[in-house]
Amino acid sequence: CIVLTTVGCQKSTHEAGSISGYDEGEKYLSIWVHSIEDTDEGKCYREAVESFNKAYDGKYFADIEFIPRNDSGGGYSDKINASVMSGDLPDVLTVDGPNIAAYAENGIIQPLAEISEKEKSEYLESIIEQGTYNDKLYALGAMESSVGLYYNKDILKEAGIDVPDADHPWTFSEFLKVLEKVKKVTDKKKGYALDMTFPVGEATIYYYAPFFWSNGGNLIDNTGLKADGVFNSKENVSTINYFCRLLSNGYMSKVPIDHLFESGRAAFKFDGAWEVNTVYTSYKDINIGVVPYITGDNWNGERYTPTGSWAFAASSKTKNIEGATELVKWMSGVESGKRLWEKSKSFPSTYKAYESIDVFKKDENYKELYYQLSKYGHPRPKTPAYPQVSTSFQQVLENCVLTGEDPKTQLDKSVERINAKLKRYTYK
Amino acid sequence: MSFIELKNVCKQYANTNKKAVTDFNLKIDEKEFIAFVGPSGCGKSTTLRMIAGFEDITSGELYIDGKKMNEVAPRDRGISMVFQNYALYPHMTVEKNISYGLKNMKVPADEIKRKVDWAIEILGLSEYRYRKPKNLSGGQRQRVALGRAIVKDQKVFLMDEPLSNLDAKLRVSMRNEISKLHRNLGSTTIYVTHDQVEAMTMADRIVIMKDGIVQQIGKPMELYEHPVNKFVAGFIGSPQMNFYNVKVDGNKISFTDGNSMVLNDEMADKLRNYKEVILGIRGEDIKFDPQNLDIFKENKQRAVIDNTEIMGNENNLYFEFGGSSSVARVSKYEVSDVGEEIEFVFVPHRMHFFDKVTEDAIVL
Amino acid sequence: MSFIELKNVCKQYANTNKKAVTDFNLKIDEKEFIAFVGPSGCGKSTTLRMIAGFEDITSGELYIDGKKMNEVAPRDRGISMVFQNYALYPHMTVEKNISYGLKNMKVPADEIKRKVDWAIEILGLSEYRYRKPKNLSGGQRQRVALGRAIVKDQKVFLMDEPLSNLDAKLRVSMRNEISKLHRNLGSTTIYVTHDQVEAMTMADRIVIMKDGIVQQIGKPMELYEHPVNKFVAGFIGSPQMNFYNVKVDGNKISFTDGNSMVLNDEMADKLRNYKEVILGIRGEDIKFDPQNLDIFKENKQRAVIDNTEIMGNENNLYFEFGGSSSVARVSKYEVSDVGEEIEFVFVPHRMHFFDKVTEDAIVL
Amino acid sequence: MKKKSESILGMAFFGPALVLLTIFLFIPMILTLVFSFTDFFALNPGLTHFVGLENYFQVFKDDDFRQAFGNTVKFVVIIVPLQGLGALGLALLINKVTHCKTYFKVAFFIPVVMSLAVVSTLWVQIYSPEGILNSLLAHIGINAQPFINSASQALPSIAVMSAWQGVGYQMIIFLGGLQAINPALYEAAEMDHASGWQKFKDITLPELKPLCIFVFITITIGAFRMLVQPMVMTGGGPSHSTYTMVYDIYETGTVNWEIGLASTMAIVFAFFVMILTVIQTILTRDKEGKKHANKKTKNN
Amino acid sequence: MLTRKQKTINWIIAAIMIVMSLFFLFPVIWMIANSFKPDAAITKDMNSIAAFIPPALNGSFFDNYVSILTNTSFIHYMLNTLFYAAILIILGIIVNGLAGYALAKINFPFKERWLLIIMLLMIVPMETIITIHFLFIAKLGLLNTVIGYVLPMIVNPFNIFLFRQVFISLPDDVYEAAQLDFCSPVKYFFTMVLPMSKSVVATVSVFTFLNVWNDYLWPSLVFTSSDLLTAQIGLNAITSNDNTTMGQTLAVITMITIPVIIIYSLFSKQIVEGVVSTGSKEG
Ligand SMILES: Nc1ncnc2c1ncn2[C@@H]1O[C@H](COP(=O)(O)OP(=O)(O)OP(=O)(O)O)[C@@H](O)[C@H]1O
Ligand SMILES: Nc1ncnc2c1ncn2[C@@H]1O[C@H](COP(=O)(O)OP(=O)(O)OP(=O)(O)O)[C@@H](O)[C@H]1O
Ligand SMILES: [Mg+2]
Ligand SMILES: [Mg+2]
Repeated sequence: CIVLTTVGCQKSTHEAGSISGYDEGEKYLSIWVHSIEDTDEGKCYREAVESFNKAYDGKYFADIEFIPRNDSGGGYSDKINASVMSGDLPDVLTVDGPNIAAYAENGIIQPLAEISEKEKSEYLESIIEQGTYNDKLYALGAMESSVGLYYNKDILKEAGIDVPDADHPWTFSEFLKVLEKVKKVTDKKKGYALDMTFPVGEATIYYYAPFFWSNGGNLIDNTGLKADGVFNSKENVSTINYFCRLLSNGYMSKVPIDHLFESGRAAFKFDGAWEVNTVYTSYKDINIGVVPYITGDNWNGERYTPTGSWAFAASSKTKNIEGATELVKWMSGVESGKRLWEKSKSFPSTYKAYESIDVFKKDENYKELYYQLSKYGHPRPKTPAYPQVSTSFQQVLENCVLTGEDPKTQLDKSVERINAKLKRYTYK
Repeated sequence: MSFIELKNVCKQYANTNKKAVTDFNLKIDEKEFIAFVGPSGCGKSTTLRMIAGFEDITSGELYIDGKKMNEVAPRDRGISMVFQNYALYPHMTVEKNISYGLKNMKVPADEIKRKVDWAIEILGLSEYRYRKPKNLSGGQRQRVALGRAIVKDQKVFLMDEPLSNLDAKLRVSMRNEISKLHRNLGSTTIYVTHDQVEAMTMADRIVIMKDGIVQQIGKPMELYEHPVNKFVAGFIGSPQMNFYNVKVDGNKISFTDGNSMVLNDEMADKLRNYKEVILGIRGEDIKFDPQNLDIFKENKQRAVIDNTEIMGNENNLYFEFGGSSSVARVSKYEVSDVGEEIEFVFVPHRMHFFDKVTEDAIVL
Repeated sequence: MSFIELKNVCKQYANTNKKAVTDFNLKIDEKEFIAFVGPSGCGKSTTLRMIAGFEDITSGELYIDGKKMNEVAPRDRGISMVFQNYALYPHMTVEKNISYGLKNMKVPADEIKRKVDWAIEILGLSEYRYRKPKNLSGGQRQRVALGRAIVKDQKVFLMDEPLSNLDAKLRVSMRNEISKLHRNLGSTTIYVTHDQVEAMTMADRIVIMKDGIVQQIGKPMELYEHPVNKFVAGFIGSPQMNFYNVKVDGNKISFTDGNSMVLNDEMADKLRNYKEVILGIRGEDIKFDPQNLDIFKENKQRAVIDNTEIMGNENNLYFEFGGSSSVARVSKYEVSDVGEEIEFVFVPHRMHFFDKVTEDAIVL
Repeated sequence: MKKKSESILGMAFFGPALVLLTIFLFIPMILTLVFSFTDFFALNPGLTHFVGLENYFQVFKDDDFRQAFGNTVKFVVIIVPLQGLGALGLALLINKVTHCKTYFKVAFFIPVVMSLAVVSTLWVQIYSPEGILNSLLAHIGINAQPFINSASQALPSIAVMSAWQGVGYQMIIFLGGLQAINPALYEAAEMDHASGWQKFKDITLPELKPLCIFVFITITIGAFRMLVQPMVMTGGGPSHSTYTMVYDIYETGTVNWEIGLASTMAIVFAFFVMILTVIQTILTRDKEGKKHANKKTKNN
Repeated sequence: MLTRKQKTINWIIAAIMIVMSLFFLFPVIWMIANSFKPDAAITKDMNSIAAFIPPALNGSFFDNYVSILTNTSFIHYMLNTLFYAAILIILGIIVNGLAGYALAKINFPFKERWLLIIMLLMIVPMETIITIHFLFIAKLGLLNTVIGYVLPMIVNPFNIFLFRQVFISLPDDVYEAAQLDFCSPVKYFFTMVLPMSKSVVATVSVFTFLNVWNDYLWPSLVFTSSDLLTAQIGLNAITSNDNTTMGQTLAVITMITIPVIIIYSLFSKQIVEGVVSTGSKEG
């Protein structure tokens, strides 16, 4: 079959009958996903599209293309960029949550067709929030994600600490006291109280933006176009100083140490929801638990915990927005979410899906994560300059906490950078 | 009519301001064996390559077999060539090397086989038929190169210093082989060499060149006996002819070191109009034997031997005379030791005289 | 006592199963000029390099000036060497090339200058003093290499084919220069060459080798006149000695083609015990002149000339005789044409006989 | 007649490459140059304006780019001597070794043939705080080093790893150079009473000189183009200490979609590298020229 | 001459070299050894010599490989990549070889200038113009085809230069001899020039292979059909999956690295010659 393709049987024309399953009278819908078919995720999308074609037989035909993405985010997004230029976008595509604003602002994706409130209410609030830009719904995710604050039950027991319930998280100050106690135990194990790093890339803002939100700060204003006075607010300075204390008190390692938590040498760890599964399967002797994400001392119950994942959106190139919306809904729907959970342990995006999955009712850790997500989930900043916000965030934390630079100066510098990127939008 | 003819052929390479070959005129008969000889850089290869068609002819005309060839591609000139470094195809066996041209000419397979067998046979290469060039000795490679040229039945055979990479012994025997081959095949041959011995021993006629200009064309012995100028005289013959600057004074010539000789009347007459000339004499025409010493006793000279070379069948004696280092060639029976004083004479009718300025021969 | 002595020296390279040099024995006197000669691969360079110390001596002993040298580093053997490709330091000027060794030996600066000036002077390199090797001609490079060797005042001088990269003319003149230099400096010299002419013309004594084994050691004329075996006879002299397989029958020898000759009694006596021998005769001992034809008329032979080589001062005539291709060397006055039938005789006391099996000479 | 037919032949042979070069190198380069004068934005190509030299001013003002440039230069300064001398050293050693030459040649070359991404991933493990290297150091009593996790050590650490990865290639070139040296030169030097060091200084080095220039320039260009190693190992951090020019180009263009600005950076970058190449050509030209001249006269 | 002192020196050199070579090989050894272990074992062995020793051969020895090979089409991707490499090697040798030959041996207008341009092009970082390649290929409607993938990769200034450096020292007289043997220039190129330059052909082939084998960005842009993906894309997709274990990652990396090492070892002699012949002539 390679040879066939060599000879140039290219797929740019989409005649009915040219693809198996594409019948006369059906409307053609192309869809791109950010994963290759080989991965569990890819297989789920393939199945979802097949079921869509069955369900809408005679009406729509969805044709899926798998576009590889590499670790550093290249590949898929390069392909989108290039396709924007060449005008070859599909009808439906996947977009990473934080990019929705930029794509919407630049007219790469268009608002979905009217969706009933009932349909909307099936999705987690964080999903709707993530997909909404300028009051219009652009995207719906098939999966959701969360970061948990995990703890080692044995260590906490040894330190004599009780964990709070889901609605009463430890505040910054309380957590410091907890850490102080725990440190005595972990020091004996040649470890640290907290397994915490500031990795390059998306993870840092994803893990640690909640510290800022819950401490009365924000990263960008609600229009998504103003950073000055927000990103460099004094609340944010104090949050950064809190991080500095974590390090200076010796609760965390300055350099990242692999598998600190998994090898039983750390009491706490911030990590994606997949950590639970990893520990269950590969590190069976670790007794893992989940506590609610910590909050600023003055927190009064707003949403603040990490969320966000890839979502489906309709490209501005599609001539069939109804069909595209149907496809988006299908791809992000309950069945799709259940499938994704089964195959790749990604959290679903709809309440129904959670209800039908046993572990979210039985396993206390998953239960806890689901509760946190549904009640407190907060999407990342919605701004077309998101990439700059994200890198600035990471750099500020790294520079201030690890290198000891002055927080205010660093934040101000970042604001300048962010403004430079925003100029394109504020200008018009 | 002559078979190959060069008419006023000139060559000037791009980006040079001197002609590499100037006004080359030559007629070659069918089956003739012509040698181009001359010092390095004198234009031999250039001329040959113009005949082959690898270099454009700047001006002048080239005819082969009556047809003007200036604009004809090398392959269509009906020539074959043996290259200095053999230019064998390194990745092909001896057999393939020889048959390659025939294959490209679309000669029928059995014909090719016959010809290749024949060439391999007469060149004594049967043993090496399936070897590649790198596994052959110099002489064997040389023969493969010859084989490649002879199978193609071309009318003209060009060779550019084909023996220069062989050692002395092998050169001597290949010389003989090529001569015989030429006689058997009867193809018109042009042979380039800078070695006058090769030219002398192999060629029917020799073209001797210097700085792109033909000096003399003639049969080997003609050049040896009657060189037209000092350059030819010095170039042909080994060891080199001895030269002396001499003053002419009536029927006496005097050397720079004060020695003098008496000329016979005829000579004196020819040299009447010259004050200074160059005298040339070959080593074998300097005689030490009593007989000659007696015949030419009035011109007996003396010198001290300062080096000898023993060649087996003959010896070279080196001595200072007439203001320059001289060499005489004597039979193996006439041994002398370094430091010994000897008497000798120049055989008078073997002396050559050249104009001091033009260096042209003064015909006696 | 001899100055350099090699006693049963053998060399076997690692990873080979044959000795490159076997049982080499030689005594060299001070100031002697010795040439090692033999075909390619016979072990000449190996022997020289063992003397220089660049190759280990597998077994046997080497003495220089009475001291055993087997384990002494090359630099401490008191030798200097001229390499085949000169091995000049490419980035140093002529002067620096020559002075480099002296500098390393910590000779005082003014002494160095004096010596370098002297060497540059006698080698005629003044003009090129500040040039680098790549801007010199072959002959000039050769002289720099010599200069580098002579300034160091070493007792022994080794040269490995120093002339092999020069063209024929230059080789002849450099030969003469090296001979003179040797005479002036008086250093003991070992000279390696595969060219028998060089060995013959330059050396006091020649060591002739084959397959790592010394064949004969002697003065040039000794080797020429009295070769100990067929190999030496064939190797020395140009053109090569003619060889014939002959049957001995009383005082008659008969050639494979049916011709026969009568031997004198003395010879017949010596050959009494042999049935078949190899007869060797040099080209110049085959005579065509009426005088010789007359003297040896009972052994007059006939043949047809199939090639001639004109050398100027003499000619080579090729003809088939006695079952093999033969060459005779005649004076330039005895010209014959291809195809002509000639009469000739072998000069009896110039005939060499060799054992058919061992190829050793049968001493007459 | 010869000239014309030769020209046609030459163009016929060179033609296919020329067409492809034009489409896939010249035109993209020209486009890059054109983009560098615009605010071309990947997500919204329709809104592109001509902005004159503004991008250039911005690039030269930009702290990140300046730091990236500084880092790149630092990389070069560390890698060039390290990798160059390393290659020379290895080549000298291999040349000396009597057995298993092929084994060593292959062993030292293996990092060269492996994908940079793979090699970088492996070295992240090696450099990790509790990784192999630190446990080795612990054995000889040296405290654990942060390596790529510290702003001061990250850049040298990556440089060392890059030198490790690439040294095999230059080693092979040096090895070729060494083997091309006429052994008789060393024997002549031995006869001239030269010590080991003198032989190296007076023969090996001068003979390798033309090669050295070539080798050092290839390393420099390679170091200038460094991207994958910091991307995989440190993401340009910590504190931008391993952020390189090409990395900056990549991020600006791909992550921030600023094609115009990235093109400007690419042009500036190409300019620097070009200067280096020109220097190289000047340094080596006169020799080349002479060599050719020699050859011509010899061949004919 | 080998004195005793020199012999000891040789031993010391050999010892140094062996240690050095281990330094160059240890990541590979570590990678291979750990590709057979479960994650917990990798973490456990990390600080000891055991990190370089494969686990005992037991039932789970090949687990990482088995799970990769059963759950993904990695083998298929590797075969794809081999196929692309083969096409590119052939086309690359023809196109770049012909160009290199023209620059080395044929006189045509602006030859010297072309050469200079080619040398300058060698420094253009591909990363900076790859988006434009994508645009072209998309406009030509060649996305997701092998032709589209291959087209921009065929011409390679470095290879042209490499060929030119080697061809320039081919003897002219062989070409002349071939002319007299009625051989056309094109035939000469294929039947004489290439066979006479085996080592550079091998070098270019191996480098092309490495390029194709190790390239990620370009195939990830051109290909979307799973049938066509390359090994590096497979590797990346597999390793960037959060559920992939370290051991599986190392197994994939090992699978992708071994062919490269084998191919290099097979051709190392020619590559050394090829690299040397270009390198040494530059100076
Ligand atoms: N391609 C060329 N371009 C410029 N000049 C050249 C070229 N080829 C030869 N020459 C010059 O032309 C002259 C004649 O060269 P040619 O090769 O014909 O000499 P030759 O007699 O064959 O010498 P040799 O015995 O060294 O081969 C020389 O001065 C040489 O430098
Ligand atoms: N380093 C070596 N290793 C193994 N064998 C060698 C080595 N050097 C020379 N030989 C072999 O030793 C024999 C003698 O070689 P040597 O170089 O001494 O010959 P030569 O007489 O100098 O020949 P030439 O005239 O070709 O220089 C040859 O058979 C050669 O192949
Ligand atoms: Mg010539
Ligand atoms: Mg030798």
